[in-house]
Amino acid sequence: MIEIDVFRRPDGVAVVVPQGRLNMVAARQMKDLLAILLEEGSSRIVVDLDRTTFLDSSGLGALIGGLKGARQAGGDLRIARPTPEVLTVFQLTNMDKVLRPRDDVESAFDA
Amino acid sequence: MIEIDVFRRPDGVAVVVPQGRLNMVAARQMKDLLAILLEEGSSRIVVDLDRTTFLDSSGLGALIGGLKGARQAGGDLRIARPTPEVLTVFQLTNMDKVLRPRDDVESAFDA
Amino acid sequence: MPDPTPDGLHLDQSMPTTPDAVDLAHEQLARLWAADGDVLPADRVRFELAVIEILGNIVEHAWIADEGSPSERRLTLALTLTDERLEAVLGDNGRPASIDLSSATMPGADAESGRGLALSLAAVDSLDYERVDGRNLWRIRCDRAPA
Amino acid sequence: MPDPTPDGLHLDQSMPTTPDAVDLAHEQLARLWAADGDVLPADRVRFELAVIEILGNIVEHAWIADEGSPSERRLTLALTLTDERLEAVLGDNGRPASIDLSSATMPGADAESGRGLALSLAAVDSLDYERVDGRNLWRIRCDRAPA
Ligand SMILES: Nc1ncnc2c1ncn2[C@@H]1O[C@H](COP(=O)(O)OP(=O)(O)O)[C@@H](O)[C@H]1O
Ligand SMILES: Nc1ncnc2c1ncn2[C@@H]1O[C@H](COP(=O)(O)OP(=O)(O)O)[C@@H](O)[C@H]1O
Repeated sequence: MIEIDVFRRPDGVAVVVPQGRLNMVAARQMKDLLAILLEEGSSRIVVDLDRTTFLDSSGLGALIGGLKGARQAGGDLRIARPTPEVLTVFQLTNMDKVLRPRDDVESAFDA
Repeated sequence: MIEIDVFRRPDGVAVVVPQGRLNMVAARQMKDLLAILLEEGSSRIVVDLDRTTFLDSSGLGALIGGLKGARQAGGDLRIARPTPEVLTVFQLTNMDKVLRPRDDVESAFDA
Repeated sequence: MPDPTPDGLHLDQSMPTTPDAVDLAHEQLARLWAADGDVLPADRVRFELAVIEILGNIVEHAWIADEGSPSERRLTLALTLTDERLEAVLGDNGRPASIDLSSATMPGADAESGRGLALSLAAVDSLDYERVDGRNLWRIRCDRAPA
Repeated sequence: MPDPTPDGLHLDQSMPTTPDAVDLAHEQLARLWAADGDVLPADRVRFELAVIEILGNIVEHAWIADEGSPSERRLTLALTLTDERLEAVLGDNGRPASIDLSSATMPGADAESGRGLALSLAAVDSLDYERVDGRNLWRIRCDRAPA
């Protein structure tokens, strides 16, 4: 029910694109994927949520885990283009201030 | 829920096209319309059922009433292009032999 | 543990006791088909036929014209869709129907009415009528063709 | 005359007691939205969130791993849609949940888990838990926004 694509940009930023529902089952995949990226030295990550149709607390947990890991490795994990479904979860859990979603994938690491 | 169009062909045949569901409510309309046609002297009638999405026993009754009236007036009422929904009703009521549906509106009065 | 309700989709709707009920029933059936795209057209057609015929009969025959207050008339339609079956229960508080379903037969080819019950019986796998607690209950069942 | 069932659409489904249940629940919800196109996106989202969270919790926490036979595990999902409300009842025969819903609060920003119940409570208008006849019943209610 989910496909997670990964692109590496010339500037070293990894762009992760989960497509579908980021729920219990997919959260495990997401967690593993982010761990591999960090192991490989990619600590600057953008998660593009433009095609994420559903997010639950376990998917959110995977994002927070990735954020913590990236910062520990001297990088960061940034969220771009959340759908209304995803934004609802950020707001209900008060994580919108912490995850600070960006409007754009390109410029997610600019500021 | 129904619209019934009527066309008059140069050869004098009236083509009646019920579009939608020919049920209890629409059957009354159909009956009235066929009565008016007969009164006006149009006793050769083709009912084109290509766009009739539903037929019930009252709609069927209206067709049979029209058929009887047309024959009494020296004409006939012919059925063309029944949808699968309509054909089911003809078959379940054994009326397919009596109403003898034609494949084509143009030639419905040829044989 | 009490038995859970069997898997399936149930649509309950109280209906007007006028011919408008017929259009509303078509809409309810459309919702059923929208919720499950797997019901074969042939099964849809025969089920829809019986539901509309029985409903039309209730609207036309269950209450004696001008007798009693129309506001006290009650009509409900309950539809159920499972993997195996389509079921409808129509309930009304009209007069008891003195009908022997086993003897409902198709009238002659000339008849302009009187085909509703025979057509319904021919269309579906079972059609039952019973009077329970002052209500008429009409039950319709179609076994779905294997896909 | 017995009270007729309130008007509405009901979907009953027995579920696997594994994470597969989550995808099946999304499918059931999709059938509900297909049957009635009038439910507002905001109402859909918050209802779906709570259903999936509570279901995920049952799958993860209601049965003690490797204890008892998996074939004896039972999980059901009943969805109801009326003009006023969305309702879900999740029933399972797992161990009683010793949970005080009134004290479920959002953990700190660093926490990677423990948000499910607080998120569900925040999303919907009511969430209740009770143990009845050896079953856990979780009831979720969303009042629909006026159109
Ligand atoms: N719900 C009902 N309540 C009372 N009488 C009914 C009901 N349904 C059918 N009937 C009786 O059975 C007869 C046959 O019904 P039907 O086969 O549907 O043909 P039609 O309605 O065209 O007469 C009706 O004319 C009516 O007298
Ligand atoms: N259905 C359940 N049965 C038993 N315990 C449960 C159930 N749901 C939740 N719990 C308990 O409540 C805790 C908090 O649940 P929740 O807020 O969903 O967070 P999480 O599932 O991420 O831990 C769970 O860790 C579990 O101990």
